[in-house]
Amino acid sequence: MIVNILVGIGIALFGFALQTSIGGINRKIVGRLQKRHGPRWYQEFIDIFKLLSKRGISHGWIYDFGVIMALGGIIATAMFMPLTVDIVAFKQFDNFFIFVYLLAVGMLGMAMSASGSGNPWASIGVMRALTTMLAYEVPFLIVALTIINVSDSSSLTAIQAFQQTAGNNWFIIALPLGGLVGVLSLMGMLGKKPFETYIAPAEIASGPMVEYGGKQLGMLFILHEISVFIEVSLFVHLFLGGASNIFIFLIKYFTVYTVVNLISNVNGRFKIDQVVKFFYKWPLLLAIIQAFIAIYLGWVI
Amino acid sequence: MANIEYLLLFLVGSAVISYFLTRLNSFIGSIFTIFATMFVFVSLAAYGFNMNLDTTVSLLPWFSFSQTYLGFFFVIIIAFIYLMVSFFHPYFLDKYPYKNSYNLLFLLSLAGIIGAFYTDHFLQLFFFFEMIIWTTMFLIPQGKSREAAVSYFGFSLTGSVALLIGIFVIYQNVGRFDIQAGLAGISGTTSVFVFVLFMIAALAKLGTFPLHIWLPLAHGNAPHPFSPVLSGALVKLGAFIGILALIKINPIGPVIGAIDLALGQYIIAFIGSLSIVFGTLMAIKEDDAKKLLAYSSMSHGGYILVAFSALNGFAFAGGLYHILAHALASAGAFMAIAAVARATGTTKMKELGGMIHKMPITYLAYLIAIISMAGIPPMGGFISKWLIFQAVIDRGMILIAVAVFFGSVGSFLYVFRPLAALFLGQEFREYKHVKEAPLLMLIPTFIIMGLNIYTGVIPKQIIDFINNIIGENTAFAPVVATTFTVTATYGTLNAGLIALIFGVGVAIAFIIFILMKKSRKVELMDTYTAANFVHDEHLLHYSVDFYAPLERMYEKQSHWMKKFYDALAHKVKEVGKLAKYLFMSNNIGVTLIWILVIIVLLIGVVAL
Amino acid sequence: MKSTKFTPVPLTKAETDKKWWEIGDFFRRNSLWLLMYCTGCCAIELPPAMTSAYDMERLGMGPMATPRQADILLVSGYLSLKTLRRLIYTYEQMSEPRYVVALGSCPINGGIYHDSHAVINQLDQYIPVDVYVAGCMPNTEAVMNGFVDLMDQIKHKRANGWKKYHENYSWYKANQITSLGEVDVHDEFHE
Amino acid sequence: MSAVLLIAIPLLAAFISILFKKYSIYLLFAVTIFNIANVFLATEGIIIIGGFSPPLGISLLVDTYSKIALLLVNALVLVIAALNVKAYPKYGTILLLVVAGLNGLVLTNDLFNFFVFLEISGIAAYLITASNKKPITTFRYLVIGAIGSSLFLLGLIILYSMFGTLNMVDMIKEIALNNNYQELVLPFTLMFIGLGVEAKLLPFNSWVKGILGHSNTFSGPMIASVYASAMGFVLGRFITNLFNFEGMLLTVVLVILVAGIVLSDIMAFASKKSREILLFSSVAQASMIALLFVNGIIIWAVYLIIANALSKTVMFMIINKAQKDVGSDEVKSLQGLFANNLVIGIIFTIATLSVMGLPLLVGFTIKLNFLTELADAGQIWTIAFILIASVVEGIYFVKLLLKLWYPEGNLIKVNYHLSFKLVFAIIALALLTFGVYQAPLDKLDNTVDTVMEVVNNG
Amino acid sequence: MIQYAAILLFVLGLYGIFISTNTIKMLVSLNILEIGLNIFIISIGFNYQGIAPILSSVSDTGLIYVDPLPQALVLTAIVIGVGTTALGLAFAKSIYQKYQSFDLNDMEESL
Repeated sequence: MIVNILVGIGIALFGFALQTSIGGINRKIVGRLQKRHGPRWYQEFIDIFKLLSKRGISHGWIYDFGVIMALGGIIATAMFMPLTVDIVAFKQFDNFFIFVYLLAVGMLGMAMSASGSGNPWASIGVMRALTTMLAYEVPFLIVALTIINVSDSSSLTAIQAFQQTAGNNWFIIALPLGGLVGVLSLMGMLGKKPFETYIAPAEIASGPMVEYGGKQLGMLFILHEISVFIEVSLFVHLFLGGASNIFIFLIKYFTVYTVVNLISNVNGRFKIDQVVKFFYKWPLLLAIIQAFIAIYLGWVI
Repeated sequence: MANIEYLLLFLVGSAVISYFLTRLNSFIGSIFTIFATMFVFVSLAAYGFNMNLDTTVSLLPWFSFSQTYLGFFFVIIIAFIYLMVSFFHPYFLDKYPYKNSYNLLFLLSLAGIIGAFYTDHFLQLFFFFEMIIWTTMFLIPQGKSREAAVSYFGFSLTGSVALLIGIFVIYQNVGRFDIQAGLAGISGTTSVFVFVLFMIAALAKLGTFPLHIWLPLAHGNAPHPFSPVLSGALVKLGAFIGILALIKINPIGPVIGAIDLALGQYIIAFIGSLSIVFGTLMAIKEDDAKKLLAYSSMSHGGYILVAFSALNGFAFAGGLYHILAHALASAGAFMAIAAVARATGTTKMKELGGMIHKMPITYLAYLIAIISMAGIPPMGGFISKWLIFQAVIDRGMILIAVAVFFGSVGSFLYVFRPLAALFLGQEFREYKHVKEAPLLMLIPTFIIMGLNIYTGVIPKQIIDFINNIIGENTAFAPVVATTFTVTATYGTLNAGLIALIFGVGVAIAFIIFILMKKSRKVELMDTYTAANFVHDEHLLHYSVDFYAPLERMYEKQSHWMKKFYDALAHKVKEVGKLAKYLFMSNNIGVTLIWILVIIVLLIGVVAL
Repeated sequence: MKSTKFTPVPLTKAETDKKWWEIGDFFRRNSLWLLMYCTGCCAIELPPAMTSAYDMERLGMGPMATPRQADILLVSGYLSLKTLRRLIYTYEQMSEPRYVVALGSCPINGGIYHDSHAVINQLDQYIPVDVYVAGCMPNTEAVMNGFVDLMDQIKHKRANGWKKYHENYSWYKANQITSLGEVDVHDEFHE
Repeated sequence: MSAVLLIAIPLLAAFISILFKKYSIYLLFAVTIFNIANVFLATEGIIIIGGFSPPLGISLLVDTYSKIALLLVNALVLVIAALNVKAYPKYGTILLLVVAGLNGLVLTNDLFNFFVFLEISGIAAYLITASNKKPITTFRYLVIGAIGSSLFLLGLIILYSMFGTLNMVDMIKEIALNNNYQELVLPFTLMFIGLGVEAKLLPFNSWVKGILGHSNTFSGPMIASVYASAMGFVLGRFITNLFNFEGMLLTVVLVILVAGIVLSDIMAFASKKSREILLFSSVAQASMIALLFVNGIIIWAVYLIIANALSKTVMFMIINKAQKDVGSDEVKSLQGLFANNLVIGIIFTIATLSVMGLPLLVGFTIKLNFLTELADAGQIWTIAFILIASVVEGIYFVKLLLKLWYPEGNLIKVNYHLSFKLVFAIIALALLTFGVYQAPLDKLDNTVDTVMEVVNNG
Repeated sequence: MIQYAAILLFVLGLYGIFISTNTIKMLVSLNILEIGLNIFIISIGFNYQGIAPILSSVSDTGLIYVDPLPQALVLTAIVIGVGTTALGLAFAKSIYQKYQSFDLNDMEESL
């Protein structure tokens, strides 16, 4: 058990390191895209450690407690995440729903802490984040339903194994419409443009994070990196056949994150109700059609 | 005293005693009520779990009782909620106009509930149902609104009338009022008919779409300590009827091939999912914290319906688990709101803020309750939702799944709103004097907190008991569970592990937090305002129209159902006026015409 | 015979703190986030500094939305009495360590507005300024140079404005009150 | 003692009381008490008057059914008169007439004699309603009542011309022999309508609104409970023994009655005046009683009559007293009536809940039992309609109750005399007791028979 | 034949009540109705060529009597009718005293 937990912590740490590096690399890529030099690839590490080293403020116990709960929830979620078919802390307990709902604990903690800061922009940001979540989560869950139904398991390792079995395609190919929905939902999850309404620095002063500085903000950055890791690896495992070894995982992970980031960088930002309308119009429709096709008609490529 | 009859008589007797004690002194009367409720709960818990209650009848010869696991499951939950709520009475009763009768009616309604779940006779079931309705109906108007009681009574009565008609249809076909025999004895079109009638009753009691109007009204306006009972306990009566209809009657009808489910069940699941969506959207929009929770009850009622109509062992277990989890969660949430309302005198979110600084324990109780309500681990709501999801996915009910997932995500939105607007945010100056709830009120708060976590971490005992119910009432396979895990179609959920890992994560986060430099403590008002000086904390509190961008999208549609029922009442009134005009005319001639019409009609009909 | 074994010299707490502080300084100077308090014309120099021409991000710098998150308070241009009050408020909200960079000649001596009754002539009378970038207006290279200077100062532990503010708080406060006057009624119309 | 005295004594006393106007009310008390005692002592069976053997002459029929009716009527008259002894002292003579008329109605075995008593009690009723001080409504009642009894007389004469007898027992036998129901439709219809006018059945009862809508503590309970219950009993006797509706006639009558229940409840739902709500509820109850008789559920109909009479006495008296003191019977202006009158409030609530048929009260037992019997008879649609109407009924009564319990603004002041409270409390207690302890009700079940059974069994 | 006349009177009475709004006229119509009814009752007992049903020493075999019972009934009915009419007139008078009118339409508002 202890070993498993240590493996889990290792995965969480790995996820943090991985996403922070890839995040930095992506900043560089975006810089190059904009004909800039761009920051160093380890810039994100510097940012986080700088924030942790500063002396921030506290708005009372819930402000601190929320951050701890948020980071704790996210770390816990990451500990369940399989990296490959074999590298997983808790075999057969890596249930898909854990990732969706344990992630929510983290989100709830963060939202609580943000609202606890007493800043209206924080609450507005939380409101937008939750609204966006309402938008992207449902189509994504419908696609996940299709995947679970088709692969007959909700364990992520089992879903990976299913895709890696000879004769089965990756789900992004097997369920093309679902794959499309998955990409869109992933962008929503990651808060990438055009769905980044809840950060909106110029509009609501970075939303939930408006009051954070110092170590609390540093912890939120860690939280953000790990949650991106969780979301992207979830996509990798669900749609891209997972990974049989760690290099494949790295390649897939890097590709997914970079592609999403590139797409996001050529987009503007939706209004909040546009986000909701968008997700409930096309992705949901596609997801339902995909589910019908896959479950009732059995047409899985 | 483990005889149901004695328990009932004891409750009725203590109801009368409590009336006089409360008349003497409301505190003493309420303490007496606590002990009476506790006695009943303890007796039930001590003997009921193993079906050791004595069901013989000696003093009430026209009643007959039998015990079932299903009935006990409901009874113990409801009695527990009653017990928890009774701790609130000493602090609330003095505010109510007819406080003397409060404890009386409270205990009487508990007697009704115990009777309802232990009887094996349909007419007695109806007897106890009606008793519950009218006793509780007189409790509700002691709160804020009389209309609420009327609408509660109207819808409940509609439900019980449907139930009664169903009972008589059964009686006509079977010739007996015995519940088990009656449910088993019907078939064919009759069973469809009874199914529909029972489902109307279930929908009305459960407060699900389209019979949900009473729910926010009653929950929102009931006396504060009674709202937890309504939401945690009384709506579950509908679930009980739902089980009778969906599982026991289970009429044979056309089957939808793709999902291998009878059409009737699918329709109910669809109604349940409508209820989920409707409840979620309305809860998101609601400003009154209690009404918001009421709409959440509506959406959870939808979950329960979906679970029971999926006709699957996991779903059934999930539904029952959800009943327990939601009872605990909503009781916890309503009790927290009640504690706040006691301190501040309002439940409107736009009038409240920053209560956490004054009432941290109440806040924690609310937090834990909503975590369970939103189905987030490590609370009970997660396990039940997880089981329901398994069943929905297993059946491939896509459209239902859309609603189920929507409600699940939407519940984050609405449960968060009271958290942010009522407990968090700026601390209002008008509530500077407010204190944490008194110790007696914190006792149930702590117990419910503990149970919310218990149900979410150690599912074994509960699942075992549910397996008994499954074995007793259905042919489904029992759910496999070890101390910490539950296994369903698509994998195993280790609730204990999740809680443990969550603890580890929090520990890590806490270590990071504690290692770093200590923060500078600042006032709540010292917050980023783009360098503006704001001195009124109300201006810095974002709570009105919290989800405005989302609400705008369905603002126009949100009143449709209410308008429909208003129009219905209006139409009935108009029919009444027309009838008055036709029959109750001041002109004798009109009566003469009627007499002639009747004569001609009778003779004409007979002559033909 | 000298032992080859490495024996760690036990450090005192002050020394440990110093070491940590130096490590912290490395991170801080490589990740300077700006809060731009742009009331004057010098602000026009910032877009080229941020975008591809000079690319501030390569130094790890970037704009931030709120004072809580920022390290540098970038004052560009003149300050009137009304804006000064808000500047001080903002400065006090920032997390420590915090640095102030003043652009242009206005914060130094009032610039072309030096004789206005409503304009503050010397910013460092009210809050400590770590780096001045002189010029009316300074060109972008100068601005970037100012930031590099600040990094240098941090490296050599000379960017101690925020400590000075704590140490001489009463002096700063007195200056603030003399110029701005006491506020009797605390609401948003009087301050 | 002979049952004849039940009619003769009050009639005689009525004449005597004209001489002693002041003491007429006390005479009434004496007579009713005597009557009540007499009911217990009276021998059952057919009582011949004037020595003519049954088909000829007038005879009375005393059985359990009529005894219950007599007991109820006399007791209620006594109670109502006693409670109104201060407010309406001059009605002794009329009340004696009422007692004579209603006792006669219940007892008589002769159809024409029945008509006479109908008219006597009718005239007494018109006089009672004169105390409303609304002569127009009374006049209207009179005209409609007269038309009704004329129709009844017409029907009865047709029957006479067909069978040549006026004796009810004889007539029943003849009808059973004749066995041609088609021919009997017209007289039965006419008689049903004639009785329906008096018994407040729906399309024939436009007088009710005027009379009960302006009633007082005296006329309200008199018309709504005493007359209603007596007419209920009489209607029951006719429906179960003489009419024996069958075929299409049965269907049409059922439809009329069910429509009466539903429509009256809906009318009550649409009303804003407390007295109107009560009166429409009485109308619904009257239709319900008739419906039960039509379906042959005699015993529960009898209980329903009794329960309804008791509850309605209480309700009408409480509301009418409040109306008198407040000056309006709008529910709005009576809001918070019970805030100061706790006991009265509880009693009114119990009575209302009993009428609504909620458990722990006798109304529930009755409702459940007759519904069961209806189910036995296969009348599932009737059950459905009754229950749907009961939803509407429940809603308007609850609305009324809550309005009366919870004050809004100024508290209104209404004082109830202790005697009111006492009597009402006894009635409420009775409703409660029989609701909880229903064994005695079941016991009586077998003793109420139809006339023919009485005759055959001697 | 007489029965048709009686029914006609009866219906006429109903019609009178139906159309009139005047209390006195209504009472008159009521009386017409009752007279129609009474005639009808009498006609029931009528036998063609029947003699008065009086017991006498003459042997009564083969004789047809009119039915005496309806006549007795009619007497009672008439009395009752008179009583009702008197009461109705009394009410009409009190209506008049209260509203100065016999016409019910005039006091429609007062209800």
